[in-house]
Amino acid sequence: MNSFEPKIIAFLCNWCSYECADSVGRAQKEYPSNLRVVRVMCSGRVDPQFVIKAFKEDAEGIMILGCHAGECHYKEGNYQALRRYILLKKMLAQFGIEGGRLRLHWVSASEGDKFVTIVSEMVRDLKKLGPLLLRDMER
Amino acid sequence: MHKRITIDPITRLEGHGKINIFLDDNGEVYRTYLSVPEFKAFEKFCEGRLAEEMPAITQKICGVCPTAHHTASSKALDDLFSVEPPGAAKKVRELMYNAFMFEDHLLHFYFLGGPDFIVGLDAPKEKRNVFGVKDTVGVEVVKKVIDIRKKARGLNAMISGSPLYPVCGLPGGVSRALTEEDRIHIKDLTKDFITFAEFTLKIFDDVFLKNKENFDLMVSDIYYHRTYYLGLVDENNKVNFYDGQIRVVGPDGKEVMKFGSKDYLQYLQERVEPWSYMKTLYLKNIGWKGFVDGKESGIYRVGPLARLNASEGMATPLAHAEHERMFSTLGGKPVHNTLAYHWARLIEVLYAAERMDELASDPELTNPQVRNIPDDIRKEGIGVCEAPRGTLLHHYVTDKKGVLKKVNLLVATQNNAAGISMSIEKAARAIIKNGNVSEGVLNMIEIAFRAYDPCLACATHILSRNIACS
Amino acid sequence: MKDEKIRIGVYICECGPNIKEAMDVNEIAEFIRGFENVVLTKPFHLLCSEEGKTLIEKDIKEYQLTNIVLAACSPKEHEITFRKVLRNAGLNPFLLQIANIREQCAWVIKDKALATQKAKAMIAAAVKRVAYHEPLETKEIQCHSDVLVVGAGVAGISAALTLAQKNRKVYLVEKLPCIGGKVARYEKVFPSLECASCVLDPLLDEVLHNEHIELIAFSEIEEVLGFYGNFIVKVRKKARFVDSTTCIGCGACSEACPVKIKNEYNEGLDNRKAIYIPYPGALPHVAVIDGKHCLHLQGKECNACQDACPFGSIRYEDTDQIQELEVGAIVLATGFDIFDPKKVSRYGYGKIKNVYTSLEFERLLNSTGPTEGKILLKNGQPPKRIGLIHCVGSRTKKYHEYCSGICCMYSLKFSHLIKEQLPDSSITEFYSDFCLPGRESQSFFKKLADKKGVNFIQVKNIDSVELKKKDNTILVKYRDINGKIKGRSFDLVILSVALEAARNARELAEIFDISQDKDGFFLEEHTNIAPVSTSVGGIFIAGCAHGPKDIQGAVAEGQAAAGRILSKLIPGEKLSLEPITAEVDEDLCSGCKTCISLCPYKALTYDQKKKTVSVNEVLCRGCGICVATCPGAAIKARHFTDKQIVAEIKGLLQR
Amino acid sequence: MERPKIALYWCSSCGGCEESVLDLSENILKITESADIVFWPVALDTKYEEVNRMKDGEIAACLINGSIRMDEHEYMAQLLRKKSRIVIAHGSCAYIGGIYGLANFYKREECLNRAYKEVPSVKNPEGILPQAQSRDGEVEIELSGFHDLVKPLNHVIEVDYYIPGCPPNPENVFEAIMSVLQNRTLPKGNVFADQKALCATCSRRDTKPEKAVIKEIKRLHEWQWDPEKCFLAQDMICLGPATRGGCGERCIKANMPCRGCYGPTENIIDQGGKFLSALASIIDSKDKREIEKIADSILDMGGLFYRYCLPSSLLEKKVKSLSS
Repeated sequence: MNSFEPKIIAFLCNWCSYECADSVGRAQKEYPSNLRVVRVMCSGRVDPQFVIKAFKEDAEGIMILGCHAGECHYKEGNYQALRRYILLKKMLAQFGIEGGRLRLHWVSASEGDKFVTIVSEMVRDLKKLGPLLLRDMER
Repeated sequence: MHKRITIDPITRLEGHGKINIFLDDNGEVYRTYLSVPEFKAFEKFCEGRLAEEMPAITQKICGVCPTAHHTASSKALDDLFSVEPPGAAKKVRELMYNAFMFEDHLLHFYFLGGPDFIVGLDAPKEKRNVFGVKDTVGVEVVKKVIDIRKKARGLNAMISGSPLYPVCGLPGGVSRALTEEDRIHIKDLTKDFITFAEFTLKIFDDVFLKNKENFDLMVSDIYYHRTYYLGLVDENNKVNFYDGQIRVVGPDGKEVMKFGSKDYLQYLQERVEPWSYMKTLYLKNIGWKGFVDGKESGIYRVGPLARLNASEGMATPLAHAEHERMFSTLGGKPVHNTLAYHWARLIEVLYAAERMDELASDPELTNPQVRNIPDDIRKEGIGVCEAPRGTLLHHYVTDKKGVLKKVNLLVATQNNAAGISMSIEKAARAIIKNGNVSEGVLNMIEIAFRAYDPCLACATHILSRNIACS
Repeated sequence: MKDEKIRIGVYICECGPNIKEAMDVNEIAEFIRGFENVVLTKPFHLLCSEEGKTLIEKDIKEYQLTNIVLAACSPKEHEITFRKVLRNAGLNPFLLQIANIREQCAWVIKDKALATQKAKAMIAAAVKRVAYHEPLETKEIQCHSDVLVVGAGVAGISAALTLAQKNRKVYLVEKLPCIGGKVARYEKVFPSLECASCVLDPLLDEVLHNEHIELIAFSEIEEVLGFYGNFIVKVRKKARFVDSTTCIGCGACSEACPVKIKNEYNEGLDNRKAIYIPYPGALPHVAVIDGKHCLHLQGKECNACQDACPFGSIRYEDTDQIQELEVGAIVLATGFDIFDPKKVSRYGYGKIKNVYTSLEFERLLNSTGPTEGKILLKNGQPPKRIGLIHCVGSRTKKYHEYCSGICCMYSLKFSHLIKEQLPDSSITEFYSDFCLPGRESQSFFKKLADKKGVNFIQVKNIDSVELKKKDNTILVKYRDINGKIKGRSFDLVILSVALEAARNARELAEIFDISQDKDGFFLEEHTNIAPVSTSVGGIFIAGCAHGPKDIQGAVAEGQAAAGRILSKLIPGEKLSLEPITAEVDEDLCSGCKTCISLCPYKALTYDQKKKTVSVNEVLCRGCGICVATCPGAAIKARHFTDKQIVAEIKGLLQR
Repeated sequence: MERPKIALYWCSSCGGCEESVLDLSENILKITESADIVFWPVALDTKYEEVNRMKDGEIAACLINGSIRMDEHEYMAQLLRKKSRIVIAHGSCAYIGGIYGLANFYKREECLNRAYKEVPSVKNPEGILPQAQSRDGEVEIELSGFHDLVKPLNHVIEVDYYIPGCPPNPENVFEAIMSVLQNRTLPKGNVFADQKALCATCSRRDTKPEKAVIKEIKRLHEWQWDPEKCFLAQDMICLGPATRGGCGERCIKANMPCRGCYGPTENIIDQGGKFLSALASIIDSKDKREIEKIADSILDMGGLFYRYCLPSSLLEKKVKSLSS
């Protein structure tokens, strides 16, 4: 199972978390290569359809990163992300998709180490969960 | 090696079906198989759903008798949430129900089972259908049929939203009350309905009673089985579609059991056969003796004829008179002639029209209080009603939040499956002689099951059964 | 999506060694060459060099490229740069997509094979995405050079006048019926002890007559939309019930009015009528009806003022009016309120006669005040012994930890003025510390200290001061510097109360969407280097709304704010709008209104006629919240459309 | 010239779509004036082998309703595709999978076991399950095979047009048939229904405030709601905003909320996901715990938000993951 490398789609908001990823880059801090970033203006732009689509396209895990409470560039977009995340996570359970596969974190531009930890932890956990077998019962 | 003849699909019925007939070397029937390639798994996928959504979900079992499932489901919810609907709500439900019965039975007579006799058994197959009916009895009649059907559907739409799929059923009542102008409008309709029911019975007279060939066929032994009969009856043992006790009479017409739907498991049982998707219902305490009729065999029949056999008449005057006429014409209760289902069906059409008329005259019908809000979830509920094709039962088990854990459904046509199979078998043996299987002959076999107006979409499980050679 | 019309050029920047050494650039190029719609793929050593930019520009023309993908550094680094390149080559700048293979790949993945693999996915995503890009136009709108000043106290007035000097149209909105703020109700000002009205009246007069200043008195701000250069402001003009164009403020109406209410303009020390002029000399000198108390407006039988008015200026039918202003910048100079000493029972304020707040005492001193400037006790006698208590409500954990800064000076001012009027009186100032910064404060103090009959008592802790009624006098008990409990009796005591944030500060902060500090004062952008601007571009703060300060400070801030505006907000200048905005497809919008309340900028409105929602592109900032919300998928996020993002996801995940 | 031929067939179906054709009432006669219905099991005696004998493309238009669950459905769909110039997916099952698609939340075996072994009324000591092939004495009996999943029609054949609805609005059915008979050229994949979501025609739309927020979700049995007011504005689940209009607001008129039978509007990628997004967006809380509490009051989101469209949704079914 350790040969398994999970693919993670991360939705990063333009102002905090994307900035943070860049600063991690500038600081040349290493983190797992499993992360695939989609840049959005605000975590409030993340449509649950994107998350479901990403799973459909074989992502094993999905991450939504937004600004800390009260720091959203668009005032409250991050709360929209939070609300959708909570409902979606609950609904995905009904589809057999474990909670650990969808995560939401608040990351400010300066929290590079937190970013690296979050990514590493998710990769570690997804290796335990293994792949999502979406095509297992086609006939 | 046996020669195989297939009728695929069997037609002019609701749902999929296929008949396999195997002939032996002498061209005599060796075995027949009726199979229904359908399985929709409601019993499973309803698990996890919300109880209050069930009337709108389970009715999709069948688009021909959705109102039956909707009603059985709503009643199961009354039980599950232990809440009694207000008087007006019950009347609205019953009104909707009779409108549906009326329209569905007529559909069978003019579109499905009737054309064989209206157009004529010897007519070319291209003609044996509603369009043939048009040419035989005239376009005006068909237009009238269409018009009446439209009105009945319109009535359902008015009460329940959709002309087809009602959505008004809720635990403890219905979602919408009827207004006084609704009632007046309905009252106008029911007059037409009664007139049309009587008109249709006249057509039946001409087609079956005045036509010797058809009458002889109806009373012939080819379409005859001595079985038990089961149906819902009111406190006076009169036929009732919406509510009542389940009454069973024997081949001799005597009452052998009477029970409430809650006790169904004590009286009814299903069996599974290795070669069959079909679960065959039979009377538990009489027992399964194979596909044979008679007092010793637990096989029973349901539906229009069965309801009349299992009751002591109709609760409305005109329908009751017609009921008396049928039994005197066919030699008293019970009538075992399968083709008499056609007659019984039209008597129910008349009853439905009369009952609608009664309800439309009832001032309580428009009482705005059509819901009682439940405050309890009993975690188990059972609901029953008489679907056009026979007794229908929904049984739900939920958790304390009202989320479905277990679902069981006894569907009208399942009750008749054994009977239908016997009928096909018997007809095939009687009609197919030394290998002659002309199209006309095969249709003579199909009319055996059409009389039941089987709903194979309802019997959502494949049935493919073997009849042991006797 | 294969499409003949789409011709994508892909450029992989090696960023010197940065990217080149971290991954196998050629392998990546090979991989990308095979992609749909890709007509050329070029690795290049440094794309942001002049050489690199020219190359791209040349290729676009030579190969008729329609879309460009760059695999390089973060878009935050060079997106703007390369958009320019596209524009120069005649392509719409938004037909560009950058794969951030430096910050997000080369620099964070040590394993070359893994880095190469990830870079492939990132570029694949960009290629798939860019095929769905649409040209976007950057719209420009005229920016408004007019300015809104809220609050017509010294700070606001200074801002307004400074702006008006440069012929800027200024809307000066004042909550009260008269202008001049608190200063207009002082007798004299420190340290010069000049007469306040001599200082202020010329300014007020200019405000009233300057053609560039539109005074909107007796009005409040209801709503503020938009941003720097383009604010849309709703102002509620409260009904005055008097026609200010014909009223000359003769006062006949007040004479006739039968209603008496406490006069808030004299701190309730005397009464006024239901129709009144706040105080003699209040500007504009026009009467106003207090609707709550006017008998007529309360539906009773009374037309006294109407009958009395020689000019027929009474307008009972008057109603509130909403005026919409379009301005480019806003100065908030909404002032302060004073600490209410009733909160501290020790001071016995409100219970013990002849105990006054500083503001009440200002009115006692004022020639337009209840006593026409005579210092009198309630019994009409002049006081002999007068006490002043410093730091009432200031510098205490319980109320305000901050020092209000001006109380020492105005207390000293009071002593000066008392001595002028009652030379024989004895004055005692109870203080715990003196706060006397600035050039003239010390001499101001010295001058007073030299006078006889003026005592300064330092108390151990200001909270130890306690007032008691003792027969007809007021006993001030306190702990002296050695902690001994002592007492002194006075005829009159003045409480030097703290300045605090205006009661409606929170409400205003919400309307203008700016921050407050923990005490409720408006927060500046930066304490030292941006003291009068706020976190919201185009909104400035001045005067005591921003913290306690003296007149000099307030005026300086007002003028500073004006200066900031004059330097940035140039008339005729264009503002370019965010091209990345939301767009409603009216053929799909069902009018369910789900989106409307979710827009942080109130950019979405429901069109009652069309029964659909529309976007105000001036207000929309393209966050995309409404797009993700729209249950009918009828809203599109320009440059972040569902199609584009889905294509990107597919690309990132393809094996 | 020869009269155009029309065929109607049902796959995994309830017959409701047949009824929607009968509900054309006198319009049926209009159709048969200019065309011949050559295959329609519910009403005519045409058998499969006769269809088999037809020439490819002989049928002008074939309306196929029902979802695909059995071998027979797939076989007939492919046969009719061959014989027909235009194939129209008729009704929600053929269009988006329909309500039977909820079975995709369960495995094939779970479905069979429940029906044949577990229900309390069945007596099946040997635990027999139906077999696709079974021998009975001297003869072989074939049973149409039961697939793992419910699928919409366009997962097994190419579909030209779609008629949504459970049941479809007869007007949409009539328009579809006539458009073929009149040789109107329509874009491939044309859907015979409204373009906007249901709210556009809902009588309750104007009762919905611009700021409707939700603190809890109320269920149908729990209370008596205002029969005039928008359901979402009354804290009830109504899929109207994410559902194509055209049904005639049948449920709304009966004072019941929309359950989405007409499927998603044009640009929606996943009806359930989209509705979830909208619903979440109007939850009136910023507190994680409180939001979770509200989320917990919404039971069976899968069954509510994907009531009719699960097989055509992105995930289609319950996903199997190694950990489960």
